[in-house]
Amino acid sequence: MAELAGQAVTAGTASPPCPAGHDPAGLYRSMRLIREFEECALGLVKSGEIVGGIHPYIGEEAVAVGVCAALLPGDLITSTHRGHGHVLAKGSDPAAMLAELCGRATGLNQGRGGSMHAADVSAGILGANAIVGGAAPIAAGAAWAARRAGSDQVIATFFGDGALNQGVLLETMNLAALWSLPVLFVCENNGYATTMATSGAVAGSASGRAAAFGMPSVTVDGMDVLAVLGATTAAVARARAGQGPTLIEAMTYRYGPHHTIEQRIRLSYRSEEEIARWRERDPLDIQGARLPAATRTLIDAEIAEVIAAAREFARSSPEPSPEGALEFLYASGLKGRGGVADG
Amino acid sequence: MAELAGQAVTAGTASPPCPAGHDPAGLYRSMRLIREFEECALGLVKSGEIVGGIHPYIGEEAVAVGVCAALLPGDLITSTHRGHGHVLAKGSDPAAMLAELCGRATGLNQGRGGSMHAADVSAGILGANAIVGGAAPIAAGAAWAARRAGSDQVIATFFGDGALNQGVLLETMNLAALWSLPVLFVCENNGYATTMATSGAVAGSASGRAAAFGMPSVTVDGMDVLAVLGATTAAVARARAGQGPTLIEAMTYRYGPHHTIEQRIRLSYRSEEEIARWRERDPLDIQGARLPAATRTLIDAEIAEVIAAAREFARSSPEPSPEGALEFLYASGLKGRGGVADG
Amino acid sequence: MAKLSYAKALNRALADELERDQSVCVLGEDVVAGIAQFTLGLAKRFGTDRVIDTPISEQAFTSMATGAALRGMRPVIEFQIPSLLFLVFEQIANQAHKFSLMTGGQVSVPVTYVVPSSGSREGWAGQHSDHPYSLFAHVGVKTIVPATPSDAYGLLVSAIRDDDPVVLFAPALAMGLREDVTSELVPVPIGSARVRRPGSDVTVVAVGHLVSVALDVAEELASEVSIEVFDPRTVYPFDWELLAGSLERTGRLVVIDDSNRSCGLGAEVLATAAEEMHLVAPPRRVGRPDGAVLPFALALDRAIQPGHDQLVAAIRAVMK
Amino acid sequence: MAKLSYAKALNRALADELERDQSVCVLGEDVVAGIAQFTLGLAKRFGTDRVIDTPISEQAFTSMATGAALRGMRPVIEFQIPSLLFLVFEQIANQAHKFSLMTGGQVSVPVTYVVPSSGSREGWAGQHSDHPYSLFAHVGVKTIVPATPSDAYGLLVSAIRDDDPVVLFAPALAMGLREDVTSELVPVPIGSARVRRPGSDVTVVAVGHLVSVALDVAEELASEVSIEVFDPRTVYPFDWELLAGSLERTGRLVVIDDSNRSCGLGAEVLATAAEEMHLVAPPRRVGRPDGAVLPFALALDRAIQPGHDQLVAAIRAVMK
Ligand SMILES: Cc1ncc(C[n+]2csc(CCOP(=O)(O)OP(=O)(O)O)c2C)c(N)n1
Ligand SMILES: Cc1ncc(C[n+]2csc(CCOP(=O)(O)OP(=O)(O)O)c2C)c(N)n1
Ligand SMILES: [Mg+2]
Ligand SMILES: [Mg+2]
Repeated sequence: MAELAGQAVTAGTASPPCPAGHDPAGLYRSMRLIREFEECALGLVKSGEIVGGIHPYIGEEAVAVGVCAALLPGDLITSTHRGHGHVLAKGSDPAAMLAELCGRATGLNQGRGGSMHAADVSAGILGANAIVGGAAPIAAGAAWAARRAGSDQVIATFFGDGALNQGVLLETMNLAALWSLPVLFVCENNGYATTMATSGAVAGSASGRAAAFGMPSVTVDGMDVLAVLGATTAAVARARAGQGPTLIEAMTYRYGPHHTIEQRIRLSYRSEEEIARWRERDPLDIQGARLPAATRTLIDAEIAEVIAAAREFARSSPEPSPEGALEFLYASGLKGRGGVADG
Repeated sequence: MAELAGQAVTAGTASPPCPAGHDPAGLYRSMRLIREFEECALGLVKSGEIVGGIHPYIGEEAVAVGVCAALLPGDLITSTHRGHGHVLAKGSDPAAMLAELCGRATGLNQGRGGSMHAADVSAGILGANAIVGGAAPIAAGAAWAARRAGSDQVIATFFGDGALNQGVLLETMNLAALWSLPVLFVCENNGYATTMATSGAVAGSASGRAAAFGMPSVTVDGMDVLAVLGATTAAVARARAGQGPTLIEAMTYRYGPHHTIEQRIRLSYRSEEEIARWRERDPLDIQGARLPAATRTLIDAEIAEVIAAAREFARSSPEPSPEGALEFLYASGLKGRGGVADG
Repeated sequence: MAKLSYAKALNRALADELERDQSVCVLGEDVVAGIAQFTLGLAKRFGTDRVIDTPISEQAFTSMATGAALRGMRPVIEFQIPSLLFLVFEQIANQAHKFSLMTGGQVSVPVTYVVPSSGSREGWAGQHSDHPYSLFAHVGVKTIVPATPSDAYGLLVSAIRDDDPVVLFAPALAMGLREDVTSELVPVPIGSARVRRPGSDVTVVAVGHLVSVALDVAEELASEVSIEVFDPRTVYPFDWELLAGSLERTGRLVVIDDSNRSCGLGAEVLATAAEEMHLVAPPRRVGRPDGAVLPFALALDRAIQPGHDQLVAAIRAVMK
Repeated sequence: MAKLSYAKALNRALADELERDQSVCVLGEDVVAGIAQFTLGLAKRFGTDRVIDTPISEQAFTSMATGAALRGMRPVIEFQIPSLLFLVFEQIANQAHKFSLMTGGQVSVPVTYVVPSSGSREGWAGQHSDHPYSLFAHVGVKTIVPATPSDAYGLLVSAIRDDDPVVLFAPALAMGLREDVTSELVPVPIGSARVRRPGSDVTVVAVGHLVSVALDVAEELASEVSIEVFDPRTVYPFDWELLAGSLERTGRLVVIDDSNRSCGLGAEVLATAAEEMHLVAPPRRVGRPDGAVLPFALALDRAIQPGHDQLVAAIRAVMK
């Protein structure tokens, strides 16, 4: 793994990768951005400025950053309910993302999507998806369209360990393998689907599922961004060369609750010791240790400013007007009838 | 395989298996019954006495018979759109089955189900299912209920190669493996899903799918009833002992059209030579050759009579009365409103 | 007697039925932890072989419940979000619902599907905020939307004991309701509606959490118009007889319900009333717009949901 | 000009759009062989990279079409049986339909779903005989049920060019229809209905294959009552304006359609008419019973389907 990862870091910098870059500081910076963004968002949930809560990504930053750093700016991703990290790693503006979470007109989706539906097509983000497993076939379809258009675009579709038991994901793996589609199936195995431990839900394994469809797979340390970057770089090369999909299983952990609602309920599906054990291998520390201390301090300070500015932007942005509640419902412009009969 | 099969034929006759028996003549008899039943049904489709057509099972008889012969009378099965063979092999009355196909009140389902929904709960048949992959989770649920009730019942769920790409089947395999359910997943791989060759639809393989969930699998010659019986007997023993599910892939072939409608369309998805090649290994001939010629003749004659009587029974049976069209719609007896407002 | 919350009523119904009948079990995601409230404490009391956590395989476990029901069990399935009913529509509408007729009455499928917190929960946006009970009313699966804690209890008990599949929607906006329970909790028959407040000028059919809204409006407009608040409780089968009686008196009809307008429950009630019942003025319905997708931002989400002001306007319109 | 069959009209629409626009493609099971008629000959003409056989993975390929549409393609998906729409309800109602709003208009999802031979085909029984267009009208996905070959052509062309998801149902009982095509085949706008026969006493809204039935009845009862036959063509969005005009003249309404009664299209038409339009007598609808599951035996299957006799009775009832 280390071998692979080592290769990757030095390879392929001819065209600039997005947006973390392959350089150690860039990777760290991107992870720090996600961490601080999430901390900020948690505060805004607490203050009621983000309505409905979020699924925090804290602890899993190396996965999003490692995967997205292996992609080119023109490549694509789809994301999940726990999607802030993916969106930021792929290069969306954190201010517009935060504005989206706050339901502002300046948000990525003009306040229509929120945490679970953030999309930024201009940055190659075809949308978070609130349905477990729901994005994978959409990603495969986009990959299929890209191939038909003669493009060498690659698409990474993120999903959790819980999605490994969702039929549509398995159907999609079959189709992607069958048609050699340039899809990276990125399984963020954080050990749990809400309160359900992976071992209680998954017979066999993630890699076994890939093998079922003749698809290569690799399991990596999801706390080490270089490991993720290395594995992904290899998979991207295969996909771009027309050799089809790869499953990347990143072993990772979420430090926080499944969803901020969980903070209101006492749950005991995992131990404090387990959380502490994973925190010892914090992805930011692992990558941070590879940098001069001064660089790290500089980046941290820079990110603090970026996030403060983002918060300021979100807070000061206007809310969308209720008259426009049904805007965008039909791309064709059709206006359906309202909920009450006229006259 | 022959080894396994050989074992099976001599083993386990302590409690009488149903209904073919493990004896060579019984197995042949059961296959002959299915073959003649299907020929008869094809005639009734032609004459219009069976409305809508059927999916003929001719060529695949060894699978249904081999599997069902390994089960006890109290065991269960679920079936498919191509289900006549399963229903007969499990022991339903051919006359009541034929009456069902003809839409008669004396049919297994009182004429409510027809070819694709034949059910006979008293014989352990929880129903054919018209939705590809649709029966597998129902079978798993029945197996789960049996286990909870302390029974050692086993359930075999039949499906085609086409179902290997249906999400719900894969979800079910995971659950059955996870919960060690006494389910036999019987894949009748006849090389095609309608006009789609297996190789054009299935990345990987059937056994690879089982392996994905840590489930053992076996691929057998589906034209040799002893091979099927042997493999199934081993799987049944495992299931009854609480060791969980097995996938049995039986390599087989349908001689006829996917559905009788196909006879009206010119299709060219497979060659005459291919059909001829498979016909050379006819399951009835393979098993018939293991019997004294006289025995075979006797059985053939007996079956001819059984089928003639079944046809007579079906033809002379009354049709259900249209007033009862919505009978059984709600088990609770609820009567919904008709399609037209009263008064 | 104590205040009973809606969530607790569902929980108690389940506990009572698990206690009473060994064939009852509960399946779903995170039901052991009870994160949707509904199953809190049940795994501890009844064991994890009767309250069972499933993988995220809704299609498989929904049809597994069908299979288990065919063998004598009475499974209750919890879905975490209303739109999961889209995902298992095949398994409910085309499998569970059809087994009895297709087999000529050989079997029944007594499965109960429960969606705690259905409809919009603030901030859950497009894919988690539907309230699709009309879909089940259309295919003919028994469908319940209780408005009060005691009805939630009584209807869930009846659903579990019913020999057919039944879907129960617990509206997010009702989950927090509390009720003074003065008498014993009892089963409530499926298919029986209830007049929550008698009135003589207009019948307001209100569904689920909107019953409270209708009662408030009735009170508020009391000096202006006498409003009868009609709670169907079961949206399929609907209690047409009771409605006909109400309209016989009032002759005016407004329906307020939280489903999309086109082909929703409101349409059914208006259509049946127009066909068969006494109406002296054009009826009105209040619901979500055609094809509604709830936007995330709170003000937009609220703009799309039926509520107080629209109801007042609709009542005034039918009184004109 | 030649007689054009309904099936051939669909086939020609597809061929013309495949020809005209490289972003159009067709996906489905056995579409290369064309066993459902609809795609006959297309693979040969356009190649198997534009007319593509899929594995039996409806959920995956339905959402793949969404993904491809997000990247500029205009896929057409064929489903072999109407109930497969249950299986992909999540993918259409909760994904494809919602992308435009949820993304704040960043994308559109121009996918067309076609079900050739929907509704009962004799002998296909419970799980293959539904006609679930009302479900899509409820969630707000554009939904078309053409009654004639030229409309089948024109509406399919419009559906493919439309920027939103569109479901087209080709009723089994219409697939054999033939029409003298005297002028060029042209696109028919989605959402525009058509009066098939003018009349002054009663408006009969008939959907799909039931338009022919309504025309026959109109002819048959011509001496008794003047019947206007109204073909909505698009069931969502419905052409309310044209209907209001028709009822302005007739004041009487009967709807005949092949979906279940409760919360079906008939309910929507009656409800909207009762709310907003001119009615001088209680309207009536003719459809399938509540919760209908079609039994296999032919006489039973037919007993449940709406048809001639019920329509005559309903017309006489509204004329009383
Ligand atoms: C199909 C579906 N089922 C259930 C849910 C409710 N739900 C949301 S997130 C989640 C757990 C997902 O676990 P996993 O895939 O491991 O991702 P993680 O939350 O661990 O990142 C569940 C059950 C859903 N959104 N979609
Ligand atoms: C989910 C689903 N998709 C499509 C169909 C239409 N259909 C009926 S049988 C069939 C082919 C099934 O092939 P296979 O599973 O290999 O069984 P076989 O017919 O070869 O026995 C198809 C596509 C269906 N009934 N259900
Ligand atoms: Mg997880
Ligand atoms: Mg096959």
